[in-house]
Amino acid sequence: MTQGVVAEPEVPGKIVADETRRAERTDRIVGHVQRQGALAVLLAVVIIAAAVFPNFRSYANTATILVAAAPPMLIALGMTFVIITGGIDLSVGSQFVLGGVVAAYASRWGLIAALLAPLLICGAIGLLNGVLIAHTRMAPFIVTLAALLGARGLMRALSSEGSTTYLVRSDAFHRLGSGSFLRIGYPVWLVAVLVLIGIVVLSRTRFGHAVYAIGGSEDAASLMGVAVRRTKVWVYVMSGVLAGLAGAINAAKLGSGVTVLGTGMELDAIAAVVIGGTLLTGGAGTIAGTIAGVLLLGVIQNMINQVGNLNSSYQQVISGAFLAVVVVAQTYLGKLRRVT
Amino acid sequence: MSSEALTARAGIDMARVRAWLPAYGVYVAIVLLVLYNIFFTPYFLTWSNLRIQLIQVAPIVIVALGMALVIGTEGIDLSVGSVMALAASLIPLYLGYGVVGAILVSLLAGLGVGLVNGTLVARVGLQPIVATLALFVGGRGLALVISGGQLKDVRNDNLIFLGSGDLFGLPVLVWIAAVLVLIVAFVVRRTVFGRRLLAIGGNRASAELAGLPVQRVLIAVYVTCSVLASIAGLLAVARIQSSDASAVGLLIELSAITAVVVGGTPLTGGRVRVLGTVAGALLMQLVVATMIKHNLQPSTTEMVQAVIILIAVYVARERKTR
Amino acid sequence: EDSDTAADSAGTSSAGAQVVQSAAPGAETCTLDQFGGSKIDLKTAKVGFSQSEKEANPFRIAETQSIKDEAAKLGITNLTTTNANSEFNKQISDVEQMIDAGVQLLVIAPLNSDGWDSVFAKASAKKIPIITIDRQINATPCKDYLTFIGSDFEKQGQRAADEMAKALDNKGEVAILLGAPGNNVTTLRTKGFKEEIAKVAPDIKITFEQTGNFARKDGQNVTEQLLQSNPNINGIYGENDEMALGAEVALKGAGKQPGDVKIVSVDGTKGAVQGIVDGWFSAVIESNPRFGPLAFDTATKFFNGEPIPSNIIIQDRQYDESNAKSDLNSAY
Amino acid sequence: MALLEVVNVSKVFPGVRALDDVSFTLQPGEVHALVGENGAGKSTLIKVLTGVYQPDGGELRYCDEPVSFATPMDAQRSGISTIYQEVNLVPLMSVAHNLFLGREPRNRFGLLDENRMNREAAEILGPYGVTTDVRRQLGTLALGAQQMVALARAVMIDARVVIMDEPTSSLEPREVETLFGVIRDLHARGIGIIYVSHRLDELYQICDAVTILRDGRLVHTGQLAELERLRLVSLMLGRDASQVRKEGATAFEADQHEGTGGAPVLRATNLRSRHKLHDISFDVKPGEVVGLGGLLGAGRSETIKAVGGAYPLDGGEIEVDGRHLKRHSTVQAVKAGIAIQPEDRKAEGIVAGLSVRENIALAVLPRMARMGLVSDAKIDEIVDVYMKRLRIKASSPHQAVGDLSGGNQQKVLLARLLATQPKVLLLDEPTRGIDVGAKVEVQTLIDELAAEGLGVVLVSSDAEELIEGAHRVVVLRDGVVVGMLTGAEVTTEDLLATIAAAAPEDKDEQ
Ligand SMILES: Nc1ncnc2c1ncn2[C@@H]1O[C@H](COP(=O)(O)OP(=O)(O)OP(=O)(O)O)[C@@H](O)[C@H]1O
Ligand SMILES: Nc1ncnc2c1ncn2[C@@H]1O[C@H](COP(=O)(O)OP(=O)(O)OP(=O)(O)O)[C@@H](O)[C@H]1O
Ligand SMILES: [Mg+2]
Ligand SMILES: [Mg+2]
Repeated sequence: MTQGVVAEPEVPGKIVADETRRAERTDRIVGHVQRQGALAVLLAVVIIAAAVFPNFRSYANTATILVAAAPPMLIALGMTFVIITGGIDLSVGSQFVLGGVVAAYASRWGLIAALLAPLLICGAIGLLNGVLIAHTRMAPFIVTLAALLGARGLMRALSSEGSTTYLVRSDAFHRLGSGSFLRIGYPVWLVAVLVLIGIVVLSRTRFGHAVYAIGGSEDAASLMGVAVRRTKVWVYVMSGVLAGLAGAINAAKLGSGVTVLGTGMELDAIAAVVIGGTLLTGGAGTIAGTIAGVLLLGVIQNMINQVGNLNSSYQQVISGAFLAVVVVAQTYLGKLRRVT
Repeated sequence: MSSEALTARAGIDMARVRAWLPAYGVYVAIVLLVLYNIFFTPYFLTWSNLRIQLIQVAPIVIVALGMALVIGTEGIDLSVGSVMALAASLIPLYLGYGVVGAILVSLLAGLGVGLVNGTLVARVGLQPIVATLALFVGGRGLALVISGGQLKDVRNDNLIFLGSGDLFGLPVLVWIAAVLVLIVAFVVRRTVFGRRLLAIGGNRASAELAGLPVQRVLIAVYVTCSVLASIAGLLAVARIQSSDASAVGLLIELSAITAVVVGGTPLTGGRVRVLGTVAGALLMQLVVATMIKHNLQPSTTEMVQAVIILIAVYVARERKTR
Repeated sequence: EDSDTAADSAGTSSAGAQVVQSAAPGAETCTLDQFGGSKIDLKTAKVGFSQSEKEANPFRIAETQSIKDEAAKLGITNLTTTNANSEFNKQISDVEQMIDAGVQLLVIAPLNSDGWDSVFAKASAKKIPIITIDRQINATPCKDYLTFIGSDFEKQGQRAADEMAKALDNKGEVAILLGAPGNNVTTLRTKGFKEEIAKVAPDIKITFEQTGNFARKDGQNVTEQLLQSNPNINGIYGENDEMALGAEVALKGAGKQPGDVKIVSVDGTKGAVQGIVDGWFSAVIESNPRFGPLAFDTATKFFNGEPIPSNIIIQDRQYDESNAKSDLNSAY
Repeated sequence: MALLEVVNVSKVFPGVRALDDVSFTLQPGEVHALVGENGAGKSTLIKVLTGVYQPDGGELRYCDEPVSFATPMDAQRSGISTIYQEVNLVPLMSVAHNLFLGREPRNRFGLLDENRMNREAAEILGPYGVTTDVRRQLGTLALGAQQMVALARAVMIDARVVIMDEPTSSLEPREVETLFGVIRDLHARGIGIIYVSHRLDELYQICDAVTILRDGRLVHTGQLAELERLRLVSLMLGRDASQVRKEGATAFEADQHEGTGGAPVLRATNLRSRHKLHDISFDVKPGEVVGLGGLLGAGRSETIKAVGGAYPLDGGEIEVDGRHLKRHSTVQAVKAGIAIQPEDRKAEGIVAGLSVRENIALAVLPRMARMGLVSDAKIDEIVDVYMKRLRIKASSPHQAVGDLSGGNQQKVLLARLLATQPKVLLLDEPTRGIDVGAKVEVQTLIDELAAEGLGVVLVSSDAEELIEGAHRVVVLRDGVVVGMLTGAEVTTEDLLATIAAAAPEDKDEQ
């Protein structure tokens, strides 16, 4: 690596000495708080829930929350990558259902087929999304909105307008969804592994940094030689594949390719990612935050159920209010950082 | 004439078509679809059929108008469907005080939601999609709480007239939508508010430095959007002659956004095409109507819609020289 | 002015209580011993009820209310209810969470017939009896779940077909307003109707089938389109009352008179029965949502050691010109 | 042997022929100046050279081989490295990540070696005078430092050609020296350099050859030493040498160093903002141009924005014409008669998607309207006035501002400020990145406006501009007023002395 051996400037002083070290330190501390904001809120909510609802504390309940959070977690993982590039993927909910139906159908040919088929089909939809977005510069919102319709149509076409529910025929595949290790379901372990890989990819590979750079400034990234299009295409493929996988795991757990699923899942995933501190405008965000976001939504739901007897309408009102409070809190933490 | 001149002229024509398509592609698509229907759909070319299509598209157009304004500021409003439900749920409660009273109350509800959305976006600084997501979830819940979760029949003749009456040979609903379209088009083109809205969508930082009341304009835009949605909500009640908080406006945010974008308004803000939005809504309505008339399965309808959205947006996309 | 609210009559009045069809002799039964559970006292027991869809239409309102009312009547203090808001995955985790929280009896109104494997695994480990109401679950009774209480949806479709055939004198063109796609109710009510029509009135042609998503608004929209493209339609079969009521509004809007197009629908809500009185509807097949008494009665018997049939099919009434006026109050 | 060559290249944008049959040759080890007015096509030529744009005609040759670059990456891989006109880095990423983006050091598992990257980044940046924590977000650095990072990044790779599009427009004199050190070193190693700048002094200091573009056409190419300054300017502007009297220096009237009397039109007292501004006070009298001097990062932009209501204050007072501003907001400031021209034209100034007309009328819409309804006639009137007065070159008032050249964008922005009929003008780097001709016009305009009785606050990194343009200069350092030059003190020597006197040691603890 050549680093032009350069003449020392005449005055070897600091050119960028504009801020005191103290200011930098506060900056970093507040930055930490902000980045961990979702985690902090999650902890607070968990502590409150554990104090108020005795049932909440049980190992079984925790395991149930985690298993239920597994598919949303996979979807939100892909969504995190997409949103960091400054994009959005509305098609994940449909792809999730499609993935489940395809997996259940393909399970007649065994475990491998049941896993591969949804990944391939949803990967292909992701590829289509990515190519359209990266190469024709159509807005991600609208491309993936079309994909939402398309994937749902495809799912309905495959299941005679949704009326046929394919049952899972492979025991191995079924176990993947229903088995457990240390009393915690396999899906949770699988998700844990994928999340770890995701974290490494995002923070420790060139691809991950390209993702951040594109979201930070697409033009700059392209001028700096980042393969913008290729990276974008991959990000949408990943999102599709993860949504398909989430669908497959869900099908394995349920034992069938249920067709009446997935409405609104994309919005939940987006909410989780944003609560986790990722900017919808792209360029910044973490997977750890997303995990906290998904769990937060899961815990809120669990708390509402613990109350019991709550009319479904009130449940929605509370979810909405909670969402607003969490996001506003997040934003104020973020502002604190900018002003300091 | 030399062949060079010929190709030059063809080149210019292509360039012109290319510049023209994004703005008018959606109208071409409507014409094509209408032509198809005239030849292949029985009873398409009748007044009563056209009437039905206009009536059905009216609520989407009204919601899409507000959505177009919000999108013009580089925002998005997911809560419109919930606002419709909220407005709808209030109508039967206040119908006892007369139609006007009930309508006012439901418009007030829209105003309230708009204020919340606008404040979250403009003052708190939330990203629009998240700010409105909260009311998307909670708003419908609130509507259900208000209505006790029940569908209520509405038997008020004045209100029903709004939904199914005629005025000078056109449905009242269509008149209302048309008037709102004209007002919004006028506001965008001719008023200080409209120009400011576009500037904020184009570059918020510079609008702020130029001394524009950015927060006030943004709040006003979200309020307008919500109030338009509540108008759509109360018209929906008038039309189905019952108030059903669980069904009114379900998924309309996606239809509205689709109409706006298919109509050529970019999601990046700074531009609003009002007539394009109307055309976009009409196009999607015709697509669905065509599918229903030919008795096609929902799966087919959905896939065809997807393809049409993609084509429309592909044609209308911003082309940068490169 | 509003119509009177449904809540007055829902569940509370004894009018319209569910009646069990006489079981076929030799049908399968299940006892506490067979199931392997232990006897508990319902009054002090923890009971969970999982509702599938929002309480936003008369059927769901009456159903949840009936469960709550009956529990209150029996003095069951420890009832937990959840609502999945039509999200299947949420219903699964709702039920799993109730199991974790230690419920001893589960009443479930399932959103979907398949996909309950993980719930059964959890419930059977703890020997928690599950009573599914209104929709059947595809699994083994007395093992995965205790029993099913509900209507025969296919039969409802058949009865609607019979009524339609009667109303049309066995000939004409009929449109179906389908329920939400992918829903078993939709599938069965469609199947029953089509097969029966083909059998009893082959001259009736089904020329149009579009989904109205069980919603009044969609029923209206679709019917409006239908009236434009198929002006010769003679009958409309609504797979629930809501869509049929939407169709009624559409017919009025198109300037039709009551009886020009015959409407037959399934559910038995007040609005639809009123429709018969007004002459727009020809017949309404009931689908009775008042599951509370029967469900808890079954549970009591079960814990007392009595044999429980594995399929408890209720008798659905039907409304037509002859009884609409008099029975209007027993509609929900 | 030529290193890089373009032969008869053309590039057409809708409505503009940005490059018309331009040829250009770069020799190894040559520093080649590329000059021309705003909109002459310099940036476009560079973008054609580096694969951002595909030429509509002509040929590109690299090391005597015909080439075509599909993307900037292709060009980079072949050894053509570029610093684009606008700092093109990713503000949200760390300094080190920006430096290494796309070529990060990896460990044996193929994962990024963050520690090594940070260490190397610090080493590489040292010689450029950037001594900040390399883990800091790039966006929090001053523009000059960002430019240095971009420079370091461009030189880091094994480049054979380095292209710099106005690298010094946001640099301090000291930083410019550092840059020249780097250029001389590259020159010695036989690397070809294309250097775009509007600052003629710099060109004569370090460039060997020169190519002049005008309106997308090549007007001259040759050795720079053989070309007198006056001749160069006249070629650039396409005007007679006799017409071009002033050489490089500013267009300000030189003898204006005595202050004007009267009550201050703007008075800022004890402006405070955490970490940035500490008790800043100054005033401006009608007809006076007050300069804000200081190094990059001294807080000049913040001061200006704070006065304009666009930067949060923890304390302090602002008075316009003796009237105290009650609420601290841009709306109030504009109402009171303050107009602010931000430093970053693209991000905070123009609304690129709107037309020239809309941009000019933007801040005064209520005055152009009756009962909320805009009157096009009234708008056309003022647009016409200001387009003429500022000599804005646009194909029509309806052209999108984003398609204009930098100088004209700046003029549109000034027109918008003037349309509000302000009492005080706050100008942050008003001549940054605009060509000699436009610069002269803008400077003359500032003089005229002051003469008309406006109070002007002028921020400029160009010492000459500050000295000649301002009646008084307030010198800032680290957000503190460290000196005030008035009357005869307003000289370059005094300015530098004041800046230097406030050495860092003097005031470490606040
Ligand atoms: N993407 C584009 N679309 C349309 N016109 C453009 C585009 N880029 C540049 N132009 C036009 O091409 C001409 C040349 O622009 P260019 O940016 O090359 O000028 P320049 O010499 O770099 O000017 P400056 O000194 O202001 O940077 C200008 O008239 C400009 O308006
Ligand atoms: N957009 C920004 N976001 C965060 N910090 C900023 C931003 N702009 C400037 N700063 C910080 O504020 C400090 C002062 O800014 P700036 O360099 O603009 O001051 P200045 O004295 O006006 O210099 P100049 O105008 O000559 O560039 C810089 O060191 C930088 O760290
Ligand atoms: Mg340039
Ligand atoms: Mg500055």
